Parts: sequence; structure tokens; C-alpha cells
Amino acid sequence: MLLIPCPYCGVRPELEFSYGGQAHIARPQTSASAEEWAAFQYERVNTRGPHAERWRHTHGCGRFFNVVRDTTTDQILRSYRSGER
Amino acid sequence: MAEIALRRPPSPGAGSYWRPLPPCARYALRVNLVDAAAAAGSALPVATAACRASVQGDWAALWLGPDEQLLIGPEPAGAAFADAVASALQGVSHSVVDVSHRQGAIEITGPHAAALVNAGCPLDLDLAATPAGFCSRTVFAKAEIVLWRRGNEHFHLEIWRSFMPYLAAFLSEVERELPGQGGSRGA
Amino acid sequence: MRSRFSGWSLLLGGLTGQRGWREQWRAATPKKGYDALIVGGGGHGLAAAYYLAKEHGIRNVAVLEKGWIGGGNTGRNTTVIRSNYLFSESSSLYDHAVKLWETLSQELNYNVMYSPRGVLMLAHNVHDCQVSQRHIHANYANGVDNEWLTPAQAKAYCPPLNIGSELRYPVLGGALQRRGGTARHDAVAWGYARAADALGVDIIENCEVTGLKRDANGAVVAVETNRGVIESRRIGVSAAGHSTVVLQMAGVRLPLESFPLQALVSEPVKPIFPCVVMSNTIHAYISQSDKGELVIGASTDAYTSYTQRGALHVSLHTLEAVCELFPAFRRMRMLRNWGGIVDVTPDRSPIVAKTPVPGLYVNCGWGTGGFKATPGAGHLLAWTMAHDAPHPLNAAFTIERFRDGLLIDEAAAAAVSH
Amino acid sequence: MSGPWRSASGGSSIDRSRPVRFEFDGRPYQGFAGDTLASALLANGVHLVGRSFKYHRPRGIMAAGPEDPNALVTVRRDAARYTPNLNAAQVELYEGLMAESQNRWPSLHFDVGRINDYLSRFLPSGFYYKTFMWPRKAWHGFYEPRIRAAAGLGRAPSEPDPDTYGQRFAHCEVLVIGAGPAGLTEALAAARTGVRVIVCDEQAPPPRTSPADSAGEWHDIRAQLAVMPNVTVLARTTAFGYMPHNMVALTERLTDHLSAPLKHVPRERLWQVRAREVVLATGAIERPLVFPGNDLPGVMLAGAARTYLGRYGVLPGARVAILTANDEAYRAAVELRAAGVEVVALADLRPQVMGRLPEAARQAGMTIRTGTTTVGTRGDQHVTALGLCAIGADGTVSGAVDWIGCDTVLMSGGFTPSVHLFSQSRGKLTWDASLQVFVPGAAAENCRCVGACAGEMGADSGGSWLGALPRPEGPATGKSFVDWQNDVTAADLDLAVREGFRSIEHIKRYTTTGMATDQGKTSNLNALAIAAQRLRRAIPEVGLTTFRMPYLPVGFGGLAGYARGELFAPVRKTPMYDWAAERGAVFEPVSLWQRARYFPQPGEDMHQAVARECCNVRRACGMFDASTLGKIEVVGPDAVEFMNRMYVNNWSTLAVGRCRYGILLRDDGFVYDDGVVARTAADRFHVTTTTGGAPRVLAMMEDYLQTEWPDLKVWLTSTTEQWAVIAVQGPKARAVIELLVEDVDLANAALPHMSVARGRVCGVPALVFRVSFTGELGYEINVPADYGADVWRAVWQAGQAHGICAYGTEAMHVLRAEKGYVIVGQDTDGTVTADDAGLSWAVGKSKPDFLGLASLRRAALVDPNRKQLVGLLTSDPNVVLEEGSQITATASLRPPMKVIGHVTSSYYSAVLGRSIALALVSAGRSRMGQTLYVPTRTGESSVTVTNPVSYDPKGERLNG
Ligand SMILES: Cc1cc2nc3c(=O)[nH]c(=O)nc-3n(C[C@H](O)[C@H](O)[C@H](O)COP(=O)(O)OP(=O)(O)OC[C@H]3O[C@@H](n4cnc5c(N)ncnc54)[C@H](O)[C@@H]3O)c2cc1C
Ligand SMILES: NC(=O)c1ccc[n+]([C@@H]2O[C@H](COP(=O)([O-])OP(=O)(O)OC[C@H]3O[C@@H](n4cnc5c(N)ncnc54)[C@H](O)[C@@H]3O)[C@@H](O)[C@H]2O)c1
Ligand SMILES: Cc1cc2nc3c(=O)[nH]c(=O)nc-3n(C[C@H](O)[C@H](O)[C@H](O)COP(=O)(O)O)c2cc1C
Ligand SMILES: [Zn+2]
Repeated sequence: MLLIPCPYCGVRPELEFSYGGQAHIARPQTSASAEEWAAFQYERVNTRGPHAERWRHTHGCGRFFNVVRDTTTDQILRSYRSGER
Repeated sequence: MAEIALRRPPSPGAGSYWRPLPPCARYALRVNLVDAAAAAGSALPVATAACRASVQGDWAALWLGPDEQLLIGPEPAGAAFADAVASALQGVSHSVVDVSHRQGAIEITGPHAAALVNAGCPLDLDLAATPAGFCSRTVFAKAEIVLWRRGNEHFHLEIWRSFMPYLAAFLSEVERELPGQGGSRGA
Repeated sequence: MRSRFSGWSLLLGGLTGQRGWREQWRAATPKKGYDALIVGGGGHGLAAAYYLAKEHGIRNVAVLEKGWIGGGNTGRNTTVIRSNYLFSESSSLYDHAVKLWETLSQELNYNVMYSPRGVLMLAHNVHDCQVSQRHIHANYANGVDNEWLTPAQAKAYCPPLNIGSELRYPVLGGALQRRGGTARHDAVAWGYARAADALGVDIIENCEVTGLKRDANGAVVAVETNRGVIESRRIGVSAAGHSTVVLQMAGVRLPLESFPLQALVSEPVKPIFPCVVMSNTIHAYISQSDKGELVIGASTDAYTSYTQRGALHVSLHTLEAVCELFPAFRRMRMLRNWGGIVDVTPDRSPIVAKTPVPGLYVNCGWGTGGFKATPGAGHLLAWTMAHDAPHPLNAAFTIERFRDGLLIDEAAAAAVSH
Repeated sequence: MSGPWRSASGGSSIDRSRPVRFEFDGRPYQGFAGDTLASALLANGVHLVGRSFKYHRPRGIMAAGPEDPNALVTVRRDAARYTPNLNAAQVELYEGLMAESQNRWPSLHFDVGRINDYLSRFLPSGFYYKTFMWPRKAWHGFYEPRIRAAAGLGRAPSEPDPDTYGQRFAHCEVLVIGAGPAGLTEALAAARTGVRVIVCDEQAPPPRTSPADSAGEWHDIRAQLAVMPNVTVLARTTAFGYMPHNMVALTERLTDHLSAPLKHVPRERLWQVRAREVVLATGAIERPLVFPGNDLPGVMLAGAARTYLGRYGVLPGARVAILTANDEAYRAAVELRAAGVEVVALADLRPQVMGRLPEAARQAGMTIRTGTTTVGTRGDQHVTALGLCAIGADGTVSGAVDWIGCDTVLMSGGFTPSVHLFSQSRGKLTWDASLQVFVPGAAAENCRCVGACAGEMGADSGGSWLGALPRPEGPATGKSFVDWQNDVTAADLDLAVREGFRSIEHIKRYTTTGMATDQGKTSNLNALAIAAQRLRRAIPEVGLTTFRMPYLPVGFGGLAGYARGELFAPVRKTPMYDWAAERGAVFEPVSLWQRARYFPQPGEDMHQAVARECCNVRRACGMFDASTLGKIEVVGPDAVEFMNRMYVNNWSTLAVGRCRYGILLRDDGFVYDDGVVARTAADRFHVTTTTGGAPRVLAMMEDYLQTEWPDLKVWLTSTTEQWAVIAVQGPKARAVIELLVEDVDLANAALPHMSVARGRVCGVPALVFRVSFTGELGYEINVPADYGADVWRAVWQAGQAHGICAYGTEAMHVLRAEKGYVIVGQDTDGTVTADDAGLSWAVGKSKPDFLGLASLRRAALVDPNRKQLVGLLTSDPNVVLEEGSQITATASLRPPMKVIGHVTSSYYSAVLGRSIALALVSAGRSRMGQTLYVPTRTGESSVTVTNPVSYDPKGERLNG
């Protein structure tokens, strides 16, 4: 069970969170091509190493935020609010 | 004309260290705290510090998120209070939703209060991490709760009404292990 | 030099101090180039190499494995084999594999212990029953066996099962595929390796692919590895959890994410559990190995990871379910718990296909359920590489199906994994 | 009271004044309070305790701790409390303990399975991969059942476990694992700084004192720790798993050592401890030596003999031969001799031995044979002799064998640090060439190793031997065991290497070394050394296999904890549950909820009850508990815009006070959820979702709101449990509720179909919806949940005059199917678009965007051959199709057949007097009137494709 630093509440146990997948994927315009929509919906970097990802403090403050986690160690390098980089 | 309906909250029983609290009024207040402060200043009875409750008179405001407060108070005055909040927030986008019946509360007290909570809740209940006044949504075994620490040995748990019997059964089971309950020792 | 395995050779070995056995596969060193390369020495990759040599006459083949063969998911799965999938594309694909399983020990001259002891998938609510029935009917139409058992029949088939009505999720029945079962995971890898090696395939361990080289037309020409550059114009990637990492080397993005999936075994005990039981609703599956351990699988963790370990609470959840269904097992003990890295597609169906890069083929996305497909997946990857075109059985399992909306969504249709 | 195998005095943990009776294999014995089963058996001269896994060789007690690979027993308290595979050295004795040996038939002393030992030359590692392949079906039919019956150790319990199990989450600044000298020292130091300290040790208190200490000092520290408020000391508590982010899982055994389980005390408790720092003081494990016949009962680790003597006052034998490569064994020699045991030989593999301990042995008059090895042991079920011979200066072994008669052989190959937990945490191990062991290197978590675990073996300790002992050339005289429990010998490791298994991971799996219940605690390093030698590679180059959780086997029950029965998963009940239960309702689980499925009257089965309920609704009226539907309050100035982006519908045109059926797609274009949405104010929607979909719909809304459209001023609040919902449906619905409702005009004009009004019902605030999922005139009364039970009763009372019935989910399903209304999750399945389901009328075609819009253009999603929702009428009206059955265009096909669709819903409609069905059929809407076929295993039905609506197609009844 990981310890996840919520930018609003502080460090909390993983049980309070839900994983939200890769961070920083923008939803395309309706007019975007099929390829762009497919990429948005299905393609993921699936990085081996530091991975920017979303978590939601579902059983906490309810906010989505971003975390950089090393997927080879599960150590968390950084967490920051949505909209920040 | 039919009879007036009465409020019948779930009745999950009680233990030596825990008991359900009587029904009360509750509102989910959603507002950006910064906007709220700008509009209403200190007139608004909200908690400004993260994960802390603020108690003013009969009413408590529990900070649940940067844009979310749970307001708890006595039932009769509920609607008036909600109106007061709404008018204080005039002009600020916000939402007040009556959730009085959505959930109930269980209170845990006594020297084993923290042990009882930690049987199902993964939070660090050291006073340094969760002092009196701390509040947060969290989990208890397979249910979501709001945990509000009212004193060193006094916890208030808010729980959705249909999960109340589960929480009660869980606490009863854990309580049997505690000293004085025929069990070995607390933790 | 004894090469064929049999009771006689074993007897003879016994009389001569088991001295005569030779290595099951050579420790090959990479040649400059090959007619075909397989990246990933799991069961799938080794099988592909074997079938390339055996069925397509392409024998100048190497399997490149970054660690030890079979050390990926092949060596860490709960070995459930079945083919009662919902969509005809899927059930045909998996049934192709089951048919190969049935004769695999003889084909490879290696006892892979394929044991069709039946896979029973439990239903705990009305919706589960509806989903099971739909599978049973769809399987019937496709000629795949699958039958409904009442709770009493389920109990008779699997005596430790608790069918009491006091259960939080009572057993309302189950779908049984009798041809389903298990096999010995390690033997599958070693058996294919030995058989492929005998046909001339080079199995190169401790050889990690670190880059893919392409020519001016974009076609692959070689791989870079920690043991040097190895040339080939026909490269099949079968790297399971690492598929996106390898394909990224050629700029190909895949609709895949890699999640930890855990399994655990109990201490070995005398035979108590005659079949495989799966419960999707309460997240557990269980069987007993020939050595006696209860082999138990969990669901995936929430987040992507390459650590080959998962969170404790995920295993705890599975054990809760096991104890609920088999209350006598509360006094059994967990002996070992481990994790694998499973490559999951959005529709939970695999990709066995050509990639946009000429000469580059991929077999991946088997997620939590590809062990059962091992012979079939290898067979079809070999076919696709040999013909530069998919076999009809894997024609639907493309990368492009996501873009085009031609998903084969077993997950959405039934929420069934493994 | 002391038998021949108890020393005259001593035994720090036993209480000689408290005899304890126990049974082993049905025979009565006596030990003392404080004994383990192993020490008590040894005290009674019982050395044969089990049979090995594969060869069924007689096995005794080799160690005194968790590392013992041999002495596995079953302990039975009663029929249900039956626990196999327990390590006798870890079973604390209690009055009346009943233990049985395992894996033997018919008896421990005469075991037919021993035949495997005599055939063992034909059963090398992996023999099963090479044979049993013909005839093809014989593996599963013949060989496998026999192999399975032979394999396995104890028998699994067969009755439900009556014991209970507990759990705790805990936090501390320092977690010390192991309460030996090193751990206690660390714990005290940390405790004095005032921070929270947890110390655990798997042994019973007081823990074994280590060879070097003066027991008094450690007792003192223990006493100090016990009274410090910031310290928690957990005895009988094994740390078994080291998880990421410094979480360690412990299992505390609370009742297994007691003569009767205590009521209300869990048998085990799982601790999930999050520590700022973890201190690993787990000690070291003594390594056995690998030589022929090293598995005979009577062969024991030297340190174990010391423990049995010092802690339990037990003499392992009368005539002891010692073979060592480590100085610690000399302590055993000296102490045993002082206790009156004859040390018949003291042999050391090393050419020279000099330390303080050997010196002490010499001073005590013992002769040390240096440069000596063994050719093996003699004995049948107990060792009777050890054959010693010299190692020449060049390392070769030859010359005369000196057979020393003895009843005990003690061995020591040195100590292996217990780095299991460190390694689980992904800390790196480094090879210590002087100690010949792996010691902790760079840590991956905030943890430290101290004491023997860190390779600090103490000044007097020295010497190490890895791998098989040197022996004279020539045919092997016996098996040299490396992994005792899985019967893996040095020859098996040889064979694996010869067969081309080069990776240690392959060697492990081919031979199964280290895979038994002890997980190779005594064997892994020896196996590695042998393999490395055969591979001609250095040990660190070959490397260890991966350490995994758990350090020791942990009970499933303890891991599952409280989660059993009603605590396995919450059971959610609506406010009206009790009323329904009193009336004998049959419930069905829907996600966590229990919903009334039907209300049988005496003598009715489900079909009769449902038929009655359906007819009642259509004829008069019925009431239905719809409280479980998800409800979300969407509030804010941008609420309309938000709803427009989320749902396919156009919400801008929905007037306040009106409702609309909403459809939610995922961005991939497939139907995700549906429900009636009411606009209760300009900036406020009351959104309903499916019962199971409530949490995920809210989560999806929050996701889009927070991360895609943070600019929108909208707030979402779940109100699912705020409202109890009573659906009153049927031509008499208005008449039933009329008298209960205040402040709402129920007239058609004022509250038409698909509208909502605020008012009061039974005197309490209510939202009254005019909606229908039955096709009849209908209302859904929402009242705050705590009033639900009373309001329900009032409606029931009021309805009596109008012939009301209560109906359940099953009737609800039939009623809506008669109307062709879909159920998301039954008629749709995550691969179905709104158009497939016949719902394209709901889609706001002019909207610039909504979830799924872009995907709807994908070629496959506009394919005219997609499956579309249709009705099916069987040619025989009494045939009710099976849900899920498949549809073909041609009759009498044989599998595999081309399928064009499947039945999603199918019922007998009592109102229509015939069966009805909904189905998804390829290009279904273009097939109206066609005849199709539904083949099943039991026969084929022909059906006609129709419109999904089979009852009141014009919808006139809705207007009541
Ligand atoms: C815990 C668990 C339980 C499971 N249970 C079941 C089950 O019951 N039934 C079932 O059918 N399936 C199950 N599965 C899934 C199944 O194990 C896999 O789908 C299947 O084994 C995949 O086989 P593979 O040969 O494709 O992959 P793998 O065996 O993982 O082989 C891929 C190989 O590629 C190698 N590799 C990766 N990157 C490189 C590189 N750059 N260079 C060289 N080599 C590389 C890896 O080292 C690995 O050996 C389970 C999986 C897990 C983890
Ligand atoms: N332990 C030996 O066999 C040995 C050998 C040579 C020298 N010494 C000397 O004695 C000192 C040993 O002291 P020490 O404290 O390091 O070792 P120790 O063996 O005295 O103590 C280790 C303790 O850890 C406990 N333990 C081990 N794994 C555990 C787990 N997973 N969960 C819970 N408890 C667990 C054991 O029960 C034991 O009480 C050394 O510093 C050395 O000087 C010891
Ligand atoms: C079907 C199956 C059965 C297993 N049985 C055992 C077993 O009896 N004992 C054991 O120690 N490990 C057993 N393992 C687990 C392996 O030891 C090992 O943990 C697994 O292959 C993953 O590799 P790793 O732990 O080295 O990463 C089994 C694995 C599988 C897939
Ligand atoms: Zn938070």
C-alpha cells in the first residue's frame, strides 16, 4: 500500500485514492481526426521510469492531482495540483 | 390526510465504547474557499484550515476538501442555517445540498477509541498527525467514512446510512477483543 | 547422448546414474543475423520460434530473452486454461490453443502436464447468471463446450465449495468448461525451447533488446542488444509487460498499459481441490497444483508498474474471497506471493498483428489471460511473420481496431478476466 | 520428573514444576510448560517426527527455530481446528496438545512411500517432464492422480474454521523486527528519544537469548521497554512482508499456544505497520553441511543443540559427534559436555582452528580433528555412526574412513544473515567474501540492518563452509541433501546444470530447491554454492533467487481478518427493507444492495408471483422501492452546459420542473449509464443513475469536471442515500397518493408525464416525480430517507382501497420489457451505442460536443450491420427464450454456426398472455417481420422480429 502525497491533505494511504491513469492528455476537439481520438482514448506512454499520472483523493478531499512515480520502484518523486506542471 | 411520517434513522445498536448519535441536519457545501472568503469574509461559518473542523455554537463545519465543507448542526434550525449560508454566498457560485438523511454518525470514546478506529481505518491516529479537530473523509474497512477527531479519545464518524449496520457490526466485533470485554488487550 | 524423453530413457538413465542427459537447449551466442528474430523468451515467443521452424521452414531464427526464458509471466501465472470466451473471434482464438494443448506433450516430447480438470466459473447474482448463460449459448454456437451447473452440481464437482445460502455472495451456479484446466507453466517454456533448439533455433538468454534499427523506408533491419547488434528483416515482439517499451523503440505506440498482477500459493497439501474455480464477482480464482499447493490468483493492482510486485491489500482481498468460498481453507497458510507485469489493452483482447513498421510484428496485450493461449499465440505469430499477413484466426486482433471502433470487448461485455 | 533426555537442571524457558501432557501420533507424552513440541519430543527421546516430501525418508528435528525444514506436523484441537504443516520447533506445548506426523502410510515407522527412496535413481529432478506422455489421455486419467496423491505434505482441513481473526493498522517512528540483543539495544535507544517504537519478535517471550549475551541484561531491557508508554512490544509476532513505502506486515499469534482458544480473542491478528524507519534485527540462521546421509534423525545443527539444552534443558543424545566449519559449534561441544553428554568426535573442515572457542574446547580436554570431512552417516531411522576422513593438503580426500559410533551428529557450516525482509524491500545484497555470505547493501526503503542480520556475527564467531563437502571419489554412498523438505540433493543440482539449466532461477524451478514451506532458509546458499561450482562461475555472479513475502507461511484466515460473513462486504439496505422482509420478499443482490425481487404469497413460486404483480400494476397499481437508484445533485451557473457536455441529450431546452430520460456515453461512444434527469431550478439538476452505476457515474463526472472542464462552475453532490424513492405505478396511482400529497397539483395538466414538483408527502418535504418505467401512469415519491419507511407504509395503507400490491425488481423488469425500455447492463453491455439500443431520438444532434460524440463517427459505429435492439416473438407463444441464447438467420445449423445476434431479455408476459423478448440483432431494424431462429442445445425456436414495444405501443396509458 503506497503512501501518496495529496497536495491538499498531505500524505495519505493508497486505500483513500483511485488511480487516474497517465496525466496531461488533452481531450481533442470534436473535429479532430480518428487517429487523434484513438490516441486520446487508448494510447498510453506506459513509461518504464518516472511516470506522470493522475490520482484522485476519492476517499479524501475528492480532488484529482498529479504524481510523478517511478514505475520501476513505485517510489513517488513529486506530486502537484491539476493544471500545474 | 395520512399521519405525519417520523424520522427513523437506522438503529444499529451500541457498544461500550461506541454509540450512534441522534439525527441532525447536514449540508454539503461546495464552494471555492478563496471565492467564499472574498464574498462573505468571516461571516461564513466554514473551516479554512485543511482537514480541520471549525465549531461555532451548535454548528460544525468540517473541511473535506478545498471546495467542500460538511456542515452539521441541530435539526430544527437546519433550513434556516442553510438559507443563511446561501445568502452569505450571494453572488458566489456555490452549492448547498441537504444531506441530512444521507448519513448518520457514530461516536467512539474512551481509552481504546484509537484502537477501535485503527482496526479498520489506515490513518495515523497519533495526536501529532491527527490532533483533536482533525477531520477527513477516509475509509473504514470496506466503507467510506468522515472521521472527525473531537478529542484525544473521542472520534465522530459520519457514514452513509446504508453502511451504518456494517460499521456497527464491525465495531462490535472489534470491541469484543478489547480489555474488559472478555478479550485480551487493546493495541 | 539421449535426446528423446520417455519412460525407457528415464529407466536407462537411472541405471547409469542419470549421466547421459544433454542440455535441453544450447547456450547460443548471437550470430550476425537471422532470417527471423523473436524478442521475448516467454512461452509465446518460444512457441513462435518453434512453429516458424517446424511449420514454415524458417529455421535460422533466434529468440532474444533479456533474462531467463520463461521468467516473465509464463513463469508466474496461475496456469488456468479455458476457451469459453464470449465473442466468436475470441473463443475461436483460444480454442485453437486448447486444441494444441491437448497434444502438446506429445508434439514437444515434453510432459507439460496439461490437465483438463475443468474450469468452473461461479455466478453470485442474477447478472452473473445472465452473463454465464450468454457465454454458454455463445460457446455452444461456436462449438466450444461450456455448461451450466446448479449449486448442488457445482458442489459435487468441487466438494470444498461453500454453497450455503448464508454467504454474502451465495453461489447461484456456475459455468463449467470441462476441457479447461491447467498445465505446468515452466514445462511449457522449457518444452518449446528444447523442441525449437532441436530444429536449430538459437535461444539467447541474458540478451536485452535495447533498440530497433530501421532502413530508409522505415523497415526494420536489426535489433540492438546488450550483446551487440543482431540483424534481421523479420522481427516479432512478444515481450508481454514490456511490449510498449520495445515497440516504442520503433516509434510505435500501443494501446497497452502494464499492471502488476499477483498470485500466491499455499503450502502443499494432499489432494483436496479437483478443478479450477473462478469467481469474478468476488475476485478470486483457485486450483491445486500437482505438487499440492493451492494456486490462487488475484486481480490487478490499480496502477501501472514494472516492479513485479503488487499491494498487500489486493492479495488480502483475494484471500477474503477464498476463505468465504472455502471456509475450511482459513487454516491453510500462504507460502509465497509474487507478481507479474501484465499488458492490458482497453478491450482486454490481445493484439497479434503486423505493425505499421514493415517487418515488425507484435504479439501482446494478453493481459491477465494469455498463458492459456501460449501454443495458439505462438502458432499465429509465426504464421503472421511467415506470410506477412495474419491468419484468419488473428485477423481481427489488430492495433487499428481501436481507432476503427472494432473492439473485441470481452471485458465490457462480461467483465470476465483470466 | 526429568526423563533421561532432560539435563539435571537448567532450561531458561521451561517451568519444571508444571508438567504438560500431550500426544504425538496417538501416544501420550509429557513435557513442561515452556517447551515447544520439538523440545518436548526430544526430551522424550522421540527423534523420528516426519517423512520427507518425495522419498518419504525418515526425518527428525534439525533446527530449533523457523528454519527447520523437517519437523512438520499437523496439530488438531478438534475436528474443525486442524492445522497441517506446522513446524514442531514453533509449536508451543499446551496441555492436551495433539500432534500427528504427516506424509506417511500406514505409519510413521513403516511407510510404504519409502519405496520412492529405493526407486529414487529413476526419479531424479524433473523426471515427470520426461515421461507419462503416452498414451495421450493417460496423464490426466492415470498418472496425474497418482502423482498428486503422493505429493503434498499434510492434509488440508476439511471443516469450516470456527476461529476468528483480527486486524490493526499501526504507525510508528521506529519498527524493530527481532528482539534479540541487537534489536533490544536498538529499541531501547529509539524508545529513549520518546518516539513511538514497535518491537516484534516471532518467539514467545522471553525471546531466546543469543549465544553471546548475559541473559540478565536483556531481561532488564525488556522490562524497561514493557513499561514505556511509547513502546509496543509484540511477542509471537512474525514480520512476514516488507511492502513499498515502509509498510511492514506482521502476524501476531494470540491463542495457538493456549490449551483452549479464548472466546472473543482472535486466533491471529494482522498488523499493517507504517514506520518512518525500520530496523531489521532478524539475526542469522545456521547453515547445515551437505554430506551423504545428512538427513537422518539425530543429525542436527550445532546451534539448535545448544538451544535445546540451554533453553529447554534437553539433551539431543548421549554420544555426540560434531562436524563444523565454524567456531560457534565449539560452544555446543563445551556446553553439552558440561551437561554430561559424551562428545565422541570434534571434527573441523578447516585445516587450522585457532579462535577463543576452539581453544576453550581444547582446554576442556577435547581433541579437534582439523582438516576433516565426512563420507556420510550410518543408521536406519536414526544416526548410529559418522564416517570421518582427512582432507589432504591439496584439498583431495582419500585414505581411511574412521567410523565413529554416535547417536547424534551436530553440524555447522556457519551463519547466513536473515536478509529476507531486507531483500523483500528491494534492498541490494552484497557478497561478503570473508564471511562467505550475502549481507545487506544499499537499502531501498528507510531501513537499517543491525546485529547478525547485518553480518555482525560477533568476535568469537568465524569460519564458513558453502556447498557440498569434499568426499573421496567413487560412487555416492548416499544422498547429500541440500533442501531437506523438497528432497533436493547435490546430485539433483548437478543434473540440472548438466541439462542446461544455467540460471539459478531455472535451477530452482527444475529441482524445486528452496520452494518448500521453509523457502530455503537453510538450503539456498548451499544450493547456490553447488550450482556456482558446477557452472564454474563465482557465487555473486550466479546470484540468489528472489526473496518474496511471506518470510514464514501465514494463515489465510489471519490475512482475511474480519472480512467474513456479514463483514465480508457491506450489505446495503433501503429504509423499506424491513417492511419487505416482514412480508416475505425474496431479495436479490445488486452491487452491494439487497433489492426485493418479488413478494411471493403463500404457495406462489417466482413466476406466479411476478405474473400477479405485473397484472396488478397494469390493472390497478403497484408500489416499488426505487431507493437504490443513484442520485446526483448537479448545481451551479454552468449546470446546463455541464450536462450538455456529459449526456447525449440537449438540456438547454428542458424547462424547470420537467424531466428527461438521459443517456451517458463513454468517450468511446458506447452507452455507459442512463436515468431520468429532472431540472429542479435553473441552475440545478437532479440526476438519477442505475443502481450499480451510481459511484462510477459520479466519479466520471468529477473526472471530466475537474480535469477537462475546470472552467465550468458546477458542483456535484451524491444524494443517493438522502432520498427514499417510492414508485407508485398503475392506473390507480394518482388515486392512491392523492390524499398523502400536499402542495403539489397532481392533475395531468399541472404535473404531466416527465415532470417534477416539490411539495409535502405525509407532512414531510418531498420531490414528486411524474415518471414511469412501466408504461402506466406513475409517480416516484422522493422523501428524505429516514422518513421512507413511514411514507411507504402510508402509501401502502392508502393503496389498500385501490388494490395496490408491492412489486419487486423482477416484475419491474417484465413491465419495462413489455414497453421495450432497455436496462443498461442487460440489453446493453458496453459494446452498444445509443443508436443500437434504439435511443438515437434522445441524442441532441445539434450539440457541438458531448462525451462519445467524436467516436460515433467511427466506421464500425455507423455500420448498418451493427446489432440493433428489436423485439422477438416466438412462434409458440408459450416458449420463453433463454436469455443469452444466440440467433441465426437460417434454421437447423450445427455448431459452429454463424450467429447474428442474441436475446438480451426474455419473459413470459402474463398481461399479453405470451412470451416476449428483446434482442440485439445484426441490422435488426431492417428485419422487421423476418423469421429468425434461436438454436440451443435442447432445441430450436423460430421467432419473428418485431418492434421492441409490445404493450401499449402508442403510449396512451402513460397519460393516465
Ligand atoms: C499472476 C498472474 C496470473 C496469471 N494467470 C493466468 C492464468 O491463470 N491463465 C492465463 O491464461 N494467463 C494468466 N496470466 C497471463 C499470462 O501469464 C500471460 O499472458 C502469458 O504468460 C504471456 O506469455 P508471454 O510469453 O507473452 O509473456 P512472458 O512470459 O512475460 O514473456 C515475455 C518475455 O519477454 C522478455 N522481454 C521483455 N522485454 C525484453 C527486451 N527488451 N529484450 C528481450 N526480452 C525482453 C521478458 O523478460 C519475458 O521473458 C497470468 C499472469 C500473471 C502475472
Ligand atoms: N544469531 C546467531 O545465530 C548468532 C551467531 C553468531 C553470533 N551471534 C551474536 O549475537 C548477536 C545476534 O544478535 P541478533 O539480535 O542480531 O540476532 P538474534 O538471533 O539474537 O535475534 C534475532 C531475533 O529476531 C527474531 N526474528 C527473526 N526474524 C523475524 C521476523 N521476520 N519477525 C519477527 N521476529 C523475527 C528472532 O526470533 C530472534 O529473536 C550478533 O550481533 C552476534 O554478535 C549470533
Ligand atoms: C503455478 C505456480 C506454482 C508455484 N508453486 C510454488 C511453490 O510450491 N513454492 C514456491 O516457493 N514457489 C512457487 N511458485 C512461485 C515461484 O517460486 C516464483 O515466486 C514465481 O515463479 C515468480 O518468480 P519470482 O518470485 O522469482 O519473481 C509457483 C509459481 C507458479 C506460477
Ligand atoms: Zn486530499
